Amino acid sequence: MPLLTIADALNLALHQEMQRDSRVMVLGEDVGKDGGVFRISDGLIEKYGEDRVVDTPLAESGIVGTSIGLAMAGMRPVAEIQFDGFVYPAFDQLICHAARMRNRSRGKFTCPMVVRFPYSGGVRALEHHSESMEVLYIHTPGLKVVCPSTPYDAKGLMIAAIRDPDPVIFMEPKRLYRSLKEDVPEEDYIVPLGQARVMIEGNDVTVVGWGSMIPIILKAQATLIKENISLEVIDLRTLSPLDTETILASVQKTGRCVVIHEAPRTCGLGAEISALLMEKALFSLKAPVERVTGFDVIPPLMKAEDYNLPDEKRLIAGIRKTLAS
Amino acid sequence: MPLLTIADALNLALHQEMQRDSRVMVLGEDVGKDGGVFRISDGLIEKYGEDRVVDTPLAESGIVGTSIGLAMAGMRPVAEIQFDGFVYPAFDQLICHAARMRNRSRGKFTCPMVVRFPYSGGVRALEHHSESMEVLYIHTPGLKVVCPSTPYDAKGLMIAAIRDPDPVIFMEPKRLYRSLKEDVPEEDYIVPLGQARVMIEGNDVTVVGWGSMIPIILKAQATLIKENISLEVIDLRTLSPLDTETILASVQKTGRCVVIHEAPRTCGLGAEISALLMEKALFSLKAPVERVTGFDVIPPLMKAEDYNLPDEKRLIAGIRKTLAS
Amino acid sequence: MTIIEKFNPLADEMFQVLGPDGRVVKPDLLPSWSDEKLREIYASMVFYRMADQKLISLQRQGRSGSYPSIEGQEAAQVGSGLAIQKSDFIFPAFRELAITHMHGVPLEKLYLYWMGNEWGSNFEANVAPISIPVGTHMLHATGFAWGLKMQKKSAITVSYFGDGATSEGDFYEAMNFAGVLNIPTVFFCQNNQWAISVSRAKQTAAKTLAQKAIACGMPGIQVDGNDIFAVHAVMFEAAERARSGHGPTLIEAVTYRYGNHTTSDDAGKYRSEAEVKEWRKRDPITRFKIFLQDKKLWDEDFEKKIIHESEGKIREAAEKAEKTPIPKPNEIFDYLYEKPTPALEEQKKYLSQFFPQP
Amino acid sequence: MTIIEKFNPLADEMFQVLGPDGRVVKPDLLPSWSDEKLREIYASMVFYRMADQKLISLQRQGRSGSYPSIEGQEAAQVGSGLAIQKSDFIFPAFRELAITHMHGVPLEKLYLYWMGNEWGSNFEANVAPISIPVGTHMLHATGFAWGLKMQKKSAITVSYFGDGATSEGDFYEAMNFAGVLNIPTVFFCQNNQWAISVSRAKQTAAKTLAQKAIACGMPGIQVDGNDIFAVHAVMFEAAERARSGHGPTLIEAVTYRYGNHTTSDDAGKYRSEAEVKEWRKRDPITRFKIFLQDKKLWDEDFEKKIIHESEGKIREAAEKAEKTPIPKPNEIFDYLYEKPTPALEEQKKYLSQFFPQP
Ligand SMILES: Cc1ncc(C[n+]2csc(CCOP(=O)(O)OP(=O)(O)O)c2C)c(N)n1
Ligand SMILES: Cc1ncc(C[n+]2csc(CCOP(=O)(O)OP(=O)(O)O)c2C)c(N)n1
Ligand SMILES: [Mg+2]
Ligand SMILES: [Mg+2]
Repeated sequence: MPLLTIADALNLALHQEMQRDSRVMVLGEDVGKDGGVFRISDGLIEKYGEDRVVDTPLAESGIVGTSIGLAMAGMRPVAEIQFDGFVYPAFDQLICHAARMRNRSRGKFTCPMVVRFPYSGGVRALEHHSESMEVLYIHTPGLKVVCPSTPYDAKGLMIAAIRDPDPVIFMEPKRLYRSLKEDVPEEDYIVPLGQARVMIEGNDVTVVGWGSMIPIILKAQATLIKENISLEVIDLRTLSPLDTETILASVQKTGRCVVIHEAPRTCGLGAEISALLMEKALFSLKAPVERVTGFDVIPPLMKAEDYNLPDEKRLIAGIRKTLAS
Repeated sequence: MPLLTIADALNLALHQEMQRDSRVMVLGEDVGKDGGVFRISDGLIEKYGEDRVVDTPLAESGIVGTSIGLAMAGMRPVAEIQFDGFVYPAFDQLICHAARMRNRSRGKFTCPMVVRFPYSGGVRALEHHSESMEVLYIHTPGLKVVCPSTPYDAKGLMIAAIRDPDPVIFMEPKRLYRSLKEDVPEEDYIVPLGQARVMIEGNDVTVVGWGSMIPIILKAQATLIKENISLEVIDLRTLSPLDTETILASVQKTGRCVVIHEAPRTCGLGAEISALLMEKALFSLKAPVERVTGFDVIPPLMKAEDYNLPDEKRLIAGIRKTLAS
Repeated sequence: MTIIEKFNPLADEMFQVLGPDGRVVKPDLLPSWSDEKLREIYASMVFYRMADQKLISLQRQGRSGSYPSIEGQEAAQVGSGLAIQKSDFIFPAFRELAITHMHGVPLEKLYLYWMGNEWGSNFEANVAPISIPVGTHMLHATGFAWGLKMQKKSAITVSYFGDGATSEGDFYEAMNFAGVLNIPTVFFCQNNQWAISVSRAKQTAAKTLAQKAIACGMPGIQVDGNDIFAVHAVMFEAAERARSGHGPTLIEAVTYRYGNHTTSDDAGKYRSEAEVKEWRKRDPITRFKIFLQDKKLWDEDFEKKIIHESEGKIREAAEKAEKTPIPKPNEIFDYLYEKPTPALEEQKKYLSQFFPQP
Repeated sequence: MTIIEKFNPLADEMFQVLGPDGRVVKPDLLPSWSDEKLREIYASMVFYRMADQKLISLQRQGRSGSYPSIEGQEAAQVGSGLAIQKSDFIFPAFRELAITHMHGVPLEKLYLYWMGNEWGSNFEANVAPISIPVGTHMLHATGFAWGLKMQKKSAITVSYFGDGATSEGDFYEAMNFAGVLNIPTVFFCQNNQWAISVSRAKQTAAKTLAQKAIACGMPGIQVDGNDIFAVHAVMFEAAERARSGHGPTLIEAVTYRYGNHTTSDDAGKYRSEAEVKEWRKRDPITRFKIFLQDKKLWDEDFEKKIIHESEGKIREAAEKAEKTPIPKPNEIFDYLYEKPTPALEEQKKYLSQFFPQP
């Protein structure tokens, strides 16, 4: 099994799916010769040609809107939006059409399509290049939202997303693209959508995160285990639909929960998880569910970026807080 | 004091602010001769002329984008988007620019502007005309979000929003536009942004809502008081920034809380309120905070609309549930 | 393939075959339709005007939701519909009763839709669901046609939209994608002079909407939208251009909306009766009737017969639509995804407490 | 007011005064600039090329974030900047180092911005903040100019953007609003042939970008963007048209990006060195230098002097920018609203635990 980065794993998934299914197309800005600004689509145009790997005009609504049409016609478009902060021009097409076509037509038309983009801060990028606005998509009925944190999951989730019969928002933690490697099977496999993964079992506090926050959780876990504080680490992997069952089972065991995310705090996914635990596990809770999050601010430019990003220190403080009550 | 509907009160506020401040402009689709499809801008064009009351081309991003420029130049644009479901084409301008101009330029440029639109279901309208997606705006740092439920507040909040130095999303509960009347002062007054209102004091359960849900809460209150169940009713009025203090004070008293909203359940504002209470009032809670919400579905067309909309029955069931535990 | 290529959208001309008075302006461009076909086409326009009227009265009686009337736009829709093939795909906006029915959607489905039932959008025909957000669906038509091209199918797509829709950025992006990717699609704009209360002149400084095609390097043509022959000829060419790999075309069909924007609107607030009257003189049905009269293909009996037949069909469609049971509570959850999510299953169960299903 | 009105954007011409070889093509259109002014202008172009290079090397040394070079586009920016007034407002995209500085933003501010500090966008000059989302800020320029018009001010606005930006719906909406509302603004497109790896030809089927103006009923003109005289003449006319109430203009300045898209990009992946070489033959600075040489206004000493002076200014600006303290934690909360919300105050307090402020 080759050792791959997340970027490699995504690239491999795209190659394999384009190979397997001639309906799969890749389109977006600079996805062709350039292979995408993060090289996720590297080599595709050379292999599958300009017809199936398309450098579109610079227009995100156009990219998503035509992908909807392609999907309705029976193709399997994988649209790339170049950065998290540039999905918004396409938001109308996502919420009004991609998410609704099946329901609107009572199943006559569907939108099996993937909209993938890099998200997350921590790479010292320009304004609009460091966002984490997953809630916009999670709160939109009719979309699915996926966010891998490991090369293995990246490949398996991408393949699952491409084969999914419904529109999938695929958020790629850009700061992890090349920061870790792991063995990734050559063969074709899927990681089913909607299933969280208990990465590490533990007894004292459940920590829920996804994407770019996972390495931070793992660091905190390694730090705290030395103090005999044992964390149960859950990587959500799919943000919508949410795997409530896995979270619940864990918190029923540990009685404590911290959710960590980069997104703005107010109305973040952390709030939903807290509310769910309130409803379904209040009497198992030994302490309030703690949220360690980005602030309700605009992602600062690089000099001040770190102020906003949740880190190990803040996570550990949050964990200690739940342990103190 | 004249008896006015919410529609009248909003219209009056616009008239008075245009009269008072020549920087105020009203722009949007059909806001001129037609007076807006709900007649909220009725009479403005006759009084203040075509220069200040502008029927724009049919382009929401254009409406909001030029409003940003107008605001930066020192005008006070009040932009109308015709329906809740048509704000999305302008979402990019809202999140990337209106919400960020002050922060981006460290205060050199600001966007004192109002984007107002009717929201809510219950009027048997077409697809995309019955939405309640306030979370999109609440979760966007840099925006304020306002939602009145009474004629008095409608006028006072609108005046406050127009005079606010920052961009305000003003959501008008369309199904209440003409359904209730109340005395509204002729004079100029504001209802400050960021302050919830305890509409009715009570002891047993705090019910938090806003906009279109308020009459339903009031009905439930009247029903339950006959059983000696006393509700404390909070109308949020401003959804961002949230008046956490008022909610907290009430729940510390009652120990029980139900939040009701039309918006999809997952990651709705109800989740945030529940999470806040988890964090700040867990040990005052006698029962889990209950959410009575729209489902995670696409607002159904009119024949099936009522299935989705929270009503008195569902609210009372939610209240009883918190009382049972 | 000559009309479109010869046309200069900047020359302020409008392509016409049958004048407003019913006299033929360009006899060489008349289609070689049989007398029977001509009479059928006339009958269909009358039928659509009546079917439209029916929905307006159903709405007035509280039996339908608000509805956007097509009265005045029959030739634009029927003329263009006659020029395409059943295997082609139509992407309507919302003011498209005639073309959607003509392309295979049963009338009762369309009535059901306006009555507020999603099953009214479950079309068997090659017609996309009605699209309410103005200007957005031309991107779908472009993408769909792109898909057809990828699949080497010979079908094309046609999107229908209004003058107001041409102000949306999505319209421009759709044309631009279609142009640069050489997509087999036709942009069919029904310029009915009004976008609710906003006149064509307030929508854009461009003299014609047809000239907007120039921005995307494709041909644009303005055609008399109340002239069924002209519309047919232009649409036929545009469709053939698309089908034969020559790319997209923008057609601006100049027509008029006689009625209110929808049944919720009062056009009296923003436009004069005189204007409406002026346009009624160029009525597409009257014009075609005069043409038929001149050919001795029309008489009062014929008119009575088609009115009678139409009434029957329309009554039947309305009855069918009204008899359709309202959706069950479960349905609001069941079509979001192929398989409902756990949260949706939970919510469905919760709702069943309040609306027990039989 | 003759160049723009006489220009036909469909005729495939490009307005030019000074040929690529430095010879004057249209002597009657040369501005009446003094020798001193001509030399100053030359010096400024050299200065900008050096200031640009400096940022690239700062980035390479890890002292700045990624940066989009303007090399090759100096005449487009300087030429247009010379044609407007200090009271006019500039709305830049991101590749506008020269024009923003020229219009009054100190170089150290611009450096500070690219080093990732928001204070680098706190401009005193009549320049809007750098706008990263492609194609979006032309709406602001349009709205701002609309506001100026409402206030009966004589200033105008100019938006700068690239060829890629013309594919965004917002670009079209901005032009359409400007056209129909007769807004005093100029759309200045620097067509540098590439949008990252996407060539101009893949962006649109329109032969010129200038012709896109036709969609919105306004004039569009293609100008040699490497010819400072041509750019100046066209911009001057467009600005005067706007100022005198004649409405907006779209200018397509044909130029080239010699460097990578940004310092994070590798242009070698998608375009040939031969292409770059071809464009270097039409270099705006060399061309202007030849013109000066012919007038005996340039010699090696002059060149050395301006390089020396520029180096000093650039070094100083870089030092100032690098010495600027990094923002304090509080700052990320303090500029969202005029007054921070209670939640922001709480979050600020929480953060101070982790980053104690002096
Ligand atoms: C994106 C969007 N904005 C606003 C509306 C509200 N609206 C419905 S129809 C209409 C006018 C449409 O005008 P036009 O495109 O000319 O079509 P017509 O109604 O004349 O057929 C408007 C503004 C909408 N449906 N979608
Ligand atoms: C809305 C949006 N989409 C994508 C990007 C990423 N991006 C940055 S610059 C660029 C290309 C811009 O090309 P052009 O408009 O020609 O300007 P140039 O870079 O050539 O000056 C892209 C795609 C962005 N910044 N904004
Ligand atoms: Mg119209
Ligand atoms: Mg470019």
